[in-house]
Amino acid sequence: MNELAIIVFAPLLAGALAWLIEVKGIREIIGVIGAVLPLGLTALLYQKTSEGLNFAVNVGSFNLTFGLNHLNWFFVAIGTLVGFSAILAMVSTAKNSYEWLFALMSLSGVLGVFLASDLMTFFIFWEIMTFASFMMVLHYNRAASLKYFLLSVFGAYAMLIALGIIYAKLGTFDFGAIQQAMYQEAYATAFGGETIMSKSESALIYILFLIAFGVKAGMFPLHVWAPDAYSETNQSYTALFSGVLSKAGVYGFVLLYVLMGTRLAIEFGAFRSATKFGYVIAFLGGLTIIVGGLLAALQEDIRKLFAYSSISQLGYILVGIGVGTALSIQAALFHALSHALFKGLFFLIVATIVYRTGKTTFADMGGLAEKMPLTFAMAFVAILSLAGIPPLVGFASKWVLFEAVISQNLPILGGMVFFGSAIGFVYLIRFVYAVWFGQRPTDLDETKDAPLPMAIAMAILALFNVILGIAPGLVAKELNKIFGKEVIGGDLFILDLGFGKYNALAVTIYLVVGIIIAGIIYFLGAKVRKVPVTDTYQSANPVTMEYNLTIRRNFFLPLKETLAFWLRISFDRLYRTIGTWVEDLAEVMRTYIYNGNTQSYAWYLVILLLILALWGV
Amino acid sequence: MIEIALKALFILIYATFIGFMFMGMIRIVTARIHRRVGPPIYQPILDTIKLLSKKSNITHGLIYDFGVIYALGATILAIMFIPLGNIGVLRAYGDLVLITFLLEIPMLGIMFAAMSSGNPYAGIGAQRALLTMLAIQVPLGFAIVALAEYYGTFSTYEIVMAQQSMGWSITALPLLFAAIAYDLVLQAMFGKEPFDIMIAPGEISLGPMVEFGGKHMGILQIQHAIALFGETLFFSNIFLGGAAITIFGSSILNTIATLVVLLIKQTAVLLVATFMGAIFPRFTIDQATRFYWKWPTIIAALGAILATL
Amino acid sequence: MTLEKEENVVRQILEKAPYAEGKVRRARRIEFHIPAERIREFLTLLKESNFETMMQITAVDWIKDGEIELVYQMWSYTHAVHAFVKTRIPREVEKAKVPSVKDIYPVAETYERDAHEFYKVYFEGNEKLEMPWILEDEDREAGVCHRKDFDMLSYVKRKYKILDRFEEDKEDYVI
Amino acid sequence: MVDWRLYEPLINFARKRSMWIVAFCTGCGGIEMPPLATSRYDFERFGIMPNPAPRMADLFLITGYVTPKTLKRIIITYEMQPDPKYVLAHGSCPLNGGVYWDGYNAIKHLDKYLPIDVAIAGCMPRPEAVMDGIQKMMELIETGKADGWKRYKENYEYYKKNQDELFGEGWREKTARRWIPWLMDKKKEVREE
Repeated sequence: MNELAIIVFAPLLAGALAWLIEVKGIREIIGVIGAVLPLGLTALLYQKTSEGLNFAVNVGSFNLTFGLNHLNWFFVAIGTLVGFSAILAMVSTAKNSYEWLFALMSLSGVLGVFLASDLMTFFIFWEIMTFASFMMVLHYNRAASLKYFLLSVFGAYAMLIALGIIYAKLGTFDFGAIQQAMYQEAYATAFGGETIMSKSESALIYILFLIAFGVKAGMFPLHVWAPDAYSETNQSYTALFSGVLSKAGVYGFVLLYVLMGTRLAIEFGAFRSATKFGYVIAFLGGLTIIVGGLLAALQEDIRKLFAYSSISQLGYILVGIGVGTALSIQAALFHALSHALFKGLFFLIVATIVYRTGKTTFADMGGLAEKMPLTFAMAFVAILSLAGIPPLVGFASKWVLFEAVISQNLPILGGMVFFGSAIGFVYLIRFVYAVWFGQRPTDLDETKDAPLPMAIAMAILALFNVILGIAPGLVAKELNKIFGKEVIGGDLFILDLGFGKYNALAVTIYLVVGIIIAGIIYFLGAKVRKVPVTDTYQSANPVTMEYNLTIRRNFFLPLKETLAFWLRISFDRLYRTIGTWVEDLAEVMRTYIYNGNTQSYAWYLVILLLILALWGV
Repeated sequence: MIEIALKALFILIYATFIGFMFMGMIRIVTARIHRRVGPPIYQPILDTIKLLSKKSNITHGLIYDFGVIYALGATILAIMFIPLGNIGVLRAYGDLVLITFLLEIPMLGIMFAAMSSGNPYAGIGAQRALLTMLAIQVPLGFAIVALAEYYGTFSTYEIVMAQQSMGWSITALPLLFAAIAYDLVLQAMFGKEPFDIMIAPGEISLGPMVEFGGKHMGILQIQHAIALFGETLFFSNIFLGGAAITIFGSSILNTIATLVVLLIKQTAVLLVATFMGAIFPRFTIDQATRFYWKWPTIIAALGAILATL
Repeated sequence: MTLEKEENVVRQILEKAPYAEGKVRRARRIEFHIPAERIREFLTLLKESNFETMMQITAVDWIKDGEIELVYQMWSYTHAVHAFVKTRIPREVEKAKVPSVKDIYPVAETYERDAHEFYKVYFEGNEKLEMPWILEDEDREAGVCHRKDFDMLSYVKRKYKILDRFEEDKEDYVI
Repeated sequence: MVDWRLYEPLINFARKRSMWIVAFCTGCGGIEMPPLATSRYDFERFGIMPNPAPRMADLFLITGYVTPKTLKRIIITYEMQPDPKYVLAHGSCPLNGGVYWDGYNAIKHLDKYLPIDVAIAGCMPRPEAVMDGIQKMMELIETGKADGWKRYKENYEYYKKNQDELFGEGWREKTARRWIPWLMDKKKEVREE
């Protein structure tokens, strides 16, 4: 028995056991064990990554083969870490063993996707992951799950067709073989030799993979499933869903580069310093940043806000991947890590709020910072990290990404990522203001702080946010290993890109010093007196708690007015219209062609025969 | 170690002092434009002493205090990264993107503090301030992109050094566009008309600042002074050629001369902003957003695209 | 100068409303006297004959006649004529009732609140009469109003504890 | 924290030279402020600055007559100002009611409800008179005689008693709740629409 097998199948087994043993208490223990095992083994396998590790199961006609290398160790590490925290938090929030089964199943599915070393395995585990997450959403909301299911199936078929073409042309599913073949193809194209795959076919494969991975990564304009699916499920599971499962799409894009990057690059040439096919991804990513961010700022529901913000953050990763230099792909992977960390943390915080208050809209929240200090501290870390405030991991990754994009002379993308960072501030402040500060509704006065499992889970993620932020060199080292060369220089605390340096330690030290100086000035002054929220200056009118003093609904109304024209465009509506058209078309076919009348079928047969005859068969 | 600490201390004290002088200068110039005498130039220092020596202060909770302290701390952090002639503590790490972020962080602290007070005016003010920041971010981003792509480096210090040899940035056409856009952005960074809707004094009684009094306001005055210094210094470094004078024999003279040159450039930047502020009425927030997303964005994007060619 | 425009307006309105009596006071000023119970239909008539705006509802306290006179001041942009519609109601608080006209002229709601607060006139059909207006609650409870029989001076002395150094009867000094 | 008595002269100088006004024009005298603020008598020479928020303001100008409605707001604003804070009563109405001596809605003696440091007589006092009063206030601050905020703390019972006699007990809550029933109705209508 092999570690990889344990990593992949332990969660699945644990889930099945937890589902069978319908006992509260035991099933939690089993589930957590099922999440701990992969985490521990991944940590143990760290040394073995360099020489690599393989494992194969024979399932009937073909093998499920798994392999370990630096790239997918990185992704597996993200998956197991965030997955473990999410599963730990589910101890508090999971309602029944159904959720345990499918949450763990999707975890093992995503781990299988990361570890797969041939396309068939990749596809199978992809489907397991999609199915499990679909069941999780179905448990909560039918419409959202159906939307998610339709788009995923769309993507899955796209991937299946691409697989079929590749197998038909190259006769193998194995990554290594495909890579070899594609290299030969590339050189053949470069030197004008004849190739197995024509330009159009490779373009087709590229587009199919783009759709397949774009759906999972929530790329604009295929993002419409994400807000509903992310918001309409168990929120601690969403930490896994948005933090890890979306990374499967990112991993897919990286895989696209690994498998047929050179081929596509040579086939379609370059736009400025970026490859054309990559620039498409990057530009869609940039649009994803802006659309996701602007929509996030206008949401009235916490879960939806973070769903959109997660879409927007994935846009950064796509931009990084699309630009396609070694540095930018490293930046993308780095941001994938930090996104998993802070967004997982965010969804755990949302889970805590929902679990403790039972409310989800901003209109019912307010003043929770006094009632849930620990959760607020975690939220503080997460907010600083997402908004990209040094010295936290969010800034380090975003900084590398900015420099990677801008140094490639891509001004439009540069402007897009800058805008995205600003809009991050905007929707975060809206969350902070409506949920934590201001006047507290009287029915929230008995709110308690987070339960222990969730507190631990949040603490783990927050700790990583801070550590990797102060010492970004740790991550940079791993990323360099993936590429086998020194792309991001510097040591533990310093990131050195040649044209820019970032010293996290200095930032930390001087920030602490500055805060100390400010604190000295503060404590030299006269001491302070606490006043209630009703003792604020409101044009000197006396107020009581009956008034609502906090703007909770429509906080960014001016923004909405400014963007009124653009907000009328909705891809969600577009897809619905297309769906209705398809239904109508099916209706027409059923009434006029497949009308179950034997005579007409006979006529079709005759016409067919005639055509064949004319063809001279 | 000791030397670095001394340098940092010098930068801090110098920045605070000059920042206060700048605040006084703004008030005097505005007064003269109004045909008034105006306060003495050391007026802001008196205000700060008065505010810090208030005998009673109020708080709305831990975040209310910490946000203010954090704002000042982050501002002190920011000026350490901006090269001040040839006395730089962290100028080797003075990265364009980093400094741009660091100059925005203090506002986040102020917003946290203001919002935790639960005052409706503070909420409205914070909303407007954030939307203004969102609006200025687009031209700002394009301007930074233009710089980075024109010089091929992100290090502010290297940009300054490059300008010593090849002339000021604004003599190059793409960077002239970038500079125009960035100067319009500075107007909103200083919170002066026509983009001072976030602290509209008459209507929402200073917006985010409404609840700050006593020492909180004093700390914010110091923060504002340092931020004023930092922003003008950053602008004059990246666009107006900075200063690194090496003509004199002794390093002391060089340093003094550098500081003087920088001071003149900063004052020029400041006066432009003051004149604009003194003669313009106020934009509403959506007007400001539309304005920033139209002309400055076009200009800056033009600059960025020209810079890449 | 001639007053035929005003006379035409008065004639047209009096034709339609025989119960009212009206006359022209001077250029651009006309005036009607109507019984209180017909006020609604008369104002409807005015609205139909292009008196678009209600400018004010004032009340006069004729303490010797024991009546309160309500003056509805209407302005017509088409004729450029200012019309006083005067009606008299009994002065006793329980009898001082008049139908509200706020569905004819919406602005009347505010003016009726004003007249109710200071002259205790009750406008039937205006449910916002009790909404806080100008007087503070303590004054309302003390029954402060501008009716002539309310002894303001002693109320002021009582309220502000002023030393009694003024003449009791108001005739000795001029406001 | 620290013994500030050493720096007392400096601090008093700062207090004297930077008086921030609560921009809360309580009566008819509000119109005397523009000439003071603008280029004729420019009071920013003395560091005086109109300031919309009371939390950071020192000087409270009571300009002209004070109605009970306004007095409630004045008291709330005054209690929001941080110590040390100064009140400058402006015009004869705050002193004795002035021409409204028999009006039911004008306060007769303001100093029964608030401690006043400097009072300027006249109806209305000319801007020169106001400048004179501001100069007087500066002298008082420098010599430490402007101690209205101390008096308000020491004799709080007295002031509270007078305020309650005028407005009735618990007037803050009463005033705050006054509009609520009507506002709630309004809100319902809005929701229905």
